[in-house]
Amino acid sequence: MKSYNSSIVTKQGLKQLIENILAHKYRLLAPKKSGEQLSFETILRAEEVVLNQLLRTMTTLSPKEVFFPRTEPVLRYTGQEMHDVEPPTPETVLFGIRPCDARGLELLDKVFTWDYNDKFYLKRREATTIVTFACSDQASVDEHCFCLGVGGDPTASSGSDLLLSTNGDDAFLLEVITEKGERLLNSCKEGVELQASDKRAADQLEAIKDRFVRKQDLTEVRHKMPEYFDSDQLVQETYRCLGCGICAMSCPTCHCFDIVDEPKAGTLGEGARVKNWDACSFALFTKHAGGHNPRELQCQRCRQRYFHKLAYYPQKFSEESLCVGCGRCSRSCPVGLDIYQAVTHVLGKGRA
Amino acid sequence: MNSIHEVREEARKLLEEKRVGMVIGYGKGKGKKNYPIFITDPQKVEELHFESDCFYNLAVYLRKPEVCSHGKLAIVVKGCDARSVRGLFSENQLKSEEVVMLELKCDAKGIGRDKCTTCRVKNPLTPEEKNPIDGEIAKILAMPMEERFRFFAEEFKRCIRCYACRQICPHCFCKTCIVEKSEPQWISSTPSPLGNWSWNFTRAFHLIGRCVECGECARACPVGIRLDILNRYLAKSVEEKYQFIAGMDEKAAPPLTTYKQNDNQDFIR
Amino acid sequence: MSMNMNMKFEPKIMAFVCQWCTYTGADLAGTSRMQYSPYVKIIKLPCTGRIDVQFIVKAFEEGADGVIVSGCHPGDCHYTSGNYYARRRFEMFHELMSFVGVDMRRIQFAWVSAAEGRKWAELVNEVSKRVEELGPFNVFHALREQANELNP
Amino acid sequence: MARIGVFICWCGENISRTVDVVKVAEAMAGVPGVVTSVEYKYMCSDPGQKIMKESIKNDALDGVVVALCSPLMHEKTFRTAAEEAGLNPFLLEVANIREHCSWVHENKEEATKKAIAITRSTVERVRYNLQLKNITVPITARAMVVGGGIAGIQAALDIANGGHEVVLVERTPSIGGHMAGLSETFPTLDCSQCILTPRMVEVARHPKIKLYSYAEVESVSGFVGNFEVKIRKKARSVDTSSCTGCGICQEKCPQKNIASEFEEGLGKRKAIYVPFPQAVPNKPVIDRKHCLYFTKGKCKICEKVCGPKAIRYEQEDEIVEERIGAIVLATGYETLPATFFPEYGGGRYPDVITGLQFERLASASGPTSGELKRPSDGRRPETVVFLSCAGSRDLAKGISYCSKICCMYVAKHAMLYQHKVHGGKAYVFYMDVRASGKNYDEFVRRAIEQDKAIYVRGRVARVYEKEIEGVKKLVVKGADTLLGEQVEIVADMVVLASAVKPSVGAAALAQKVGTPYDQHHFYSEAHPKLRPVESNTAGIFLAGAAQAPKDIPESVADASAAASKVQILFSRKEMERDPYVSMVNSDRCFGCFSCEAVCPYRAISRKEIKNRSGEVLKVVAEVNAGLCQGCGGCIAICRAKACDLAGYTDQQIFSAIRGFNTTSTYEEEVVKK
Repeated sequence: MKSYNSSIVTKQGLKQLIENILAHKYRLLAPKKSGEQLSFETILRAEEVVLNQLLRTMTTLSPKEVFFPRTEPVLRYTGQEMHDVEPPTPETVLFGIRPCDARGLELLDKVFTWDYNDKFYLKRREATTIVTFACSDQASVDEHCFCLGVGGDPTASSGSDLLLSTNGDDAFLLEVITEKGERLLNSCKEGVELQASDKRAADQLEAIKDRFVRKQDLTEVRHKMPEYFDSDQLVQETYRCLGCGICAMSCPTCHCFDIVDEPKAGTLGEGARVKNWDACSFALFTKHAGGHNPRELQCQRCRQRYFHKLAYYPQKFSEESLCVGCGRCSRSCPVGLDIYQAVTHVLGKGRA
Repeated sequence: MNSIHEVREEARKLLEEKRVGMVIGYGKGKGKKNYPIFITDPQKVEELHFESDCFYNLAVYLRKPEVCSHGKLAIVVKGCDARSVRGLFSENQLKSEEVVMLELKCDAKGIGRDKCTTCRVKNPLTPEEKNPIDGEIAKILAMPMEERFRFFAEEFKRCIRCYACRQICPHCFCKTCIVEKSEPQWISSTPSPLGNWSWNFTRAFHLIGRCVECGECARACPVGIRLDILNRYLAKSVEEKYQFIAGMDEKAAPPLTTYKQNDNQDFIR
Repeated sequence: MSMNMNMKFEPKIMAFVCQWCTYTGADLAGTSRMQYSPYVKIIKLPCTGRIDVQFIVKAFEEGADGVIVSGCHPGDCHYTSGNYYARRRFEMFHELMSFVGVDMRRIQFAWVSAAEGRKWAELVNEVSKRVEELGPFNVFHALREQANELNP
Repeated sequence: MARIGVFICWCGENISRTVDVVKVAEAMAGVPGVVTSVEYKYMCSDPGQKIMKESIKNDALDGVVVALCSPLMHEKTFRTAAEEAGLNPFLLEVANIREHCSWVHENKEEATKKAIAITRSTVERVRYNLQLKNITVPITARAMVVGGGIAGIQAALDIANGGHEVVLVERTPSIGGHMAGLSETFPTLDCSQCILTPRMVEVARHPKIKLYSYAEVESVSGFVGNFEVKIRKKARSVDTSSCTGCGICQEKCPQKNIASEFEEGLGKRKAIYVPFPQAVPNKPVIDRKHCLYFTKGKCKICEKVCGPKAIRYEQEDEIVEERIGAIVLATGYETLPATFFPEYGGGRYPDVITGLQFERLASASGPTSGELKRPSDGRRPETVVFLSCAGSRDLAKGISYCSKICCMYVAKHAMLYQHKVHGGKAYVFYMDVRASGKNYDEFVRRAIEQDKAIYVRGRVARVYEKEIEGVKKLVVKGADTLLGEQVEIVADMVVLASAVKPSVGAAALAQKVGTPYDQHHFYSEAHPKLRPVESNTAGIFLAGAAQAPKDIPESVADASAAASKVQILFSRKEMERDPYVSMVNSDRCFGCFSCEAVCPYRAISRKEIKNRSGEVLKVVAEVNAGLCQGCGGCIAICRAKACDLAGYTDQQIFSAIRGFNTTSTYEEEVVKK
């Protein structure tokens, strides 16, 4: 890792940078409004990137989809023959993700490499340069955000190749974090006015911290979690869970998938084995072929998700929890479930 | 019942006299949005709460095994939820003697969306006569066929198959959904444009004559698919064609499980 | 759908028919040597009451450009009431299909009795001609193509 | 991997003329899982079947597709052959490439392509065919005959004499039907009652026959061999077990001016009455509409005079249930009333009567003791005009058919008239004379030649009344089409041979038992030539004029035929049925019971699923395979796809759809070659 290297870039300069990225035939993905949602879409024209919007609103779904799509084939078959599938890996710039999302990718890296190197994920990771936007805007942090409580930081650079943050009204601070980031910047900085700076996004951290409603630290929770495995309180907290998969599907780190064979419509004997997103909150997730379901009740399934995030993953991989505190699950939950609130309630550390 | 106070009083009595094992209602965190609560202790009925943004259709909880294990249940219902409960009675999912409905008038301010502007059961006991004109439906009907197709195909394409629409719907009570059935797999479980079309089409079809237009599916959908328009349109058709409104009369047979010899057949050659 | 540059469009039309009336009616058209369009292919079912709307959706998923559903006239059902239930189901299916923008000229419901070989032949010709004129069901085929592209 | 054999038939030139069967065979040979694909000139011939049978054995096939004519022709043939070769017959499917392909298309390339698609789809389907076994159902060897006319009596006696129990249900207070009211019968002129009443008595005495008179079928459920019938015994207001049939009640009843149904309105009866002296059972019934006690609350004379105290005013309709294995419908006919013919003065002039009324006038037991008298004034009719085809073959009257019996009975009436009124004149207006039975034409000739009946070919335009010398006469105006002139006959009486139609309620009964009927409400036979006394519903048989107009010998022949069909059915303890029945996966079922609502056979019941400690976990649907007829309505309505239909499973249909819509490039290449 290179020591930091920051510059100030104007709004116009940033736009130029985006145009250059497009001109260099990178596939550019950035948050874009589709319907009422903000989601990562392929950008064809620079003006499709609305900076104000992406600074203020978090995408409904996380950017994990860029690396771990909701569906992708892992092999194809024609009659009796099977063929390997190579994931399409165009050189990609993923623009405008949040520091929590970037951190989520680092957590996912461990999952997809610990015993088997998942080429689909890894090749996409390799081909993608990540330009993160720190949560430096007044409206970047909302009442669901709690990255600080799970070891995150709204200005953190880990997982990013380039880090953007606001710098006054019409300018941004651009930090080069990795060589990959530097390569991108070097190849695309033509006509972009960069003014060297000694500032860092992290300088704003203290000010941003004040905007957080949820400041409870959950990092130590993993040691306590096992005591609460059979807790009635936890059952109470999650009683209203209906078992949809919104939390898992919008989560930047949930990574369970189902493998199904999809016959190719309109053909016989052709098809693909595909990997589809799955969720531990689905009733069928653990249902055995014989009909037994070890997680018979919805609160057990909900508990699984919480424990996986806050206890099992830290035990297995690191001291970090698998939750990055982006708040997407509680923002989208149709019955207002909230991992932060549930855990803080149960552990008696106070209310949100 | 006229006020939440009466509901609380009734709930307390029901619990104290052990006539029900659990009361399902709305609660409220400090300064927070409301959310479903489940009360078994008569001392806690004060937690019951009701105001105009209590949009949840609590009837969905009546089919959860952990809720049902409490024996007889009492449930706080608005007009649309009461329709759901009656619908569940009519489809043999609940016995009417096992559920006490605590009905409340709903003024539905602030919930937004067409769900409430077209609602006709704000007062659960005296439904209004006619469905108000539905602008969203009119907008679709004004489109030429191909445009309509594209509109819905684009809506459905976004579907990520989280199945929140299904899970939040009191009437999607199949233990295993058709999409989870293989051999044959009528509907692909992969979130792709084709399977998504069939899935959303089929769900709408399965709700014909059963949907109570509570709009929860559209509210729950994380990618904002306008499922409510489909369901409201079908409910309107069912009413026009078969003079049937789902969940109004628990004794009435759902329209697709019955027939009249002189049913319309203009569309049949 | 099968179409290529030099070939004329040959629509794929699937017919779901009941075995007592329409299937036998189609047999009668055969024994009477009535000539009709070759694009319609029959799947025999016991009764129109057996016909799930899933069959029709699946037919389109697999590339059909049109669908015929046919069975006994009201009152003639071998099972007394299967076609009455089917009639309601298809009426609502019709409602939903047209609301989501499927051109209902591609789907024809008909009553064809065992004695109506002529009507069967006419029905097949009429639907074939209509679907030929409408052309391939491109909006739907596009969904399939997109799905297949997604999983190349 | 499947091992499927495909056998394609040329059907001589019938298929091969427009379908290139060699190409079809070649295309199928390339389909995964198809281990043999051959064509043969006549697959249904013995050598053809042998090819298939040997292949089943030698190639160890586990699925067979025969591509040939309609399955209605040869499915059975090939399934039997497959079974002989050791393959479960239900693993064989027919691809219909003749009726649905070669015979309806001219272009060989198109027809070949379609034949390939049909066969391919069938191959895809057969992969998922299940090994099925016919279902056996027990048979209750007990018949119900509905209708106690001559057809019902004959059927009941034949079945009972064959050793099986019979339940005979008659709507009126007595059996006997129309035949009991006839005077004499053609072509022998023997007395109707003389030949019928011994049969009626035999019914009454027969130990195997249980007679419900004054009763109607309330409902029928179940299926062949296992019907559950509910019979409504209408309240007779008389306890038939204590009543001795002495007749004193009838004698003393003060209500005496009620038109007698048995006398076709020409005679009177009391409010408590036995319809006719030879009635079976010979027990009275109170007509509550006319009884003074029931209408005015006073009288009770019958109760007072009844020695054995058998009067029961408080009696109510009673529903009895019977388990029945087969049903014979012999509900007979009625004729159009005179009032149906205002142009002939029917209903306006009392001397315009129907053929059945004439039977009563001519009957020795009738209201005039067999003397011919005009209903209006009791005078002997010197001139009588008989109109045949009154209503029959008359589209304006809504009746397209010939009532069949009229030509003969009109001749009989003319004869009887001549025998009773010597020197009287009998005119017969006719369209055609249809007398095609044994000794029938001779009988008509006798009426014309010996008894001098005057036959006028033509139709009558109208009949009107005219007073001549103080006597009201009927003027009949018509045309003699043979002479081409108008005729006008001044008559004393006009007899209408009015059209025969099914009894009132025939259609309602057909709906109760679930059997089809035609536009005129005559019951439909399963096949007009080969199965004339069977209905399309298994276990329901037809006899007599309920199926079409019939005379007595035909009705009796029908009845015996139906009885023999019943006895064939009863000759086995159980019968085999094809196995196409619905089945429920109770794991997927969540008990909405939509299936129960749409099942036409009440074949769905509710089953409780319990855990080991006996708690009910859920209630699910269960199919009674005996009741299920395999329509599949339950499956289409089931959202969870918890039920499925053996022989037509979702998986089979799914695969057939996929098979149809897919043409592999290989197959396309074969066609192009």
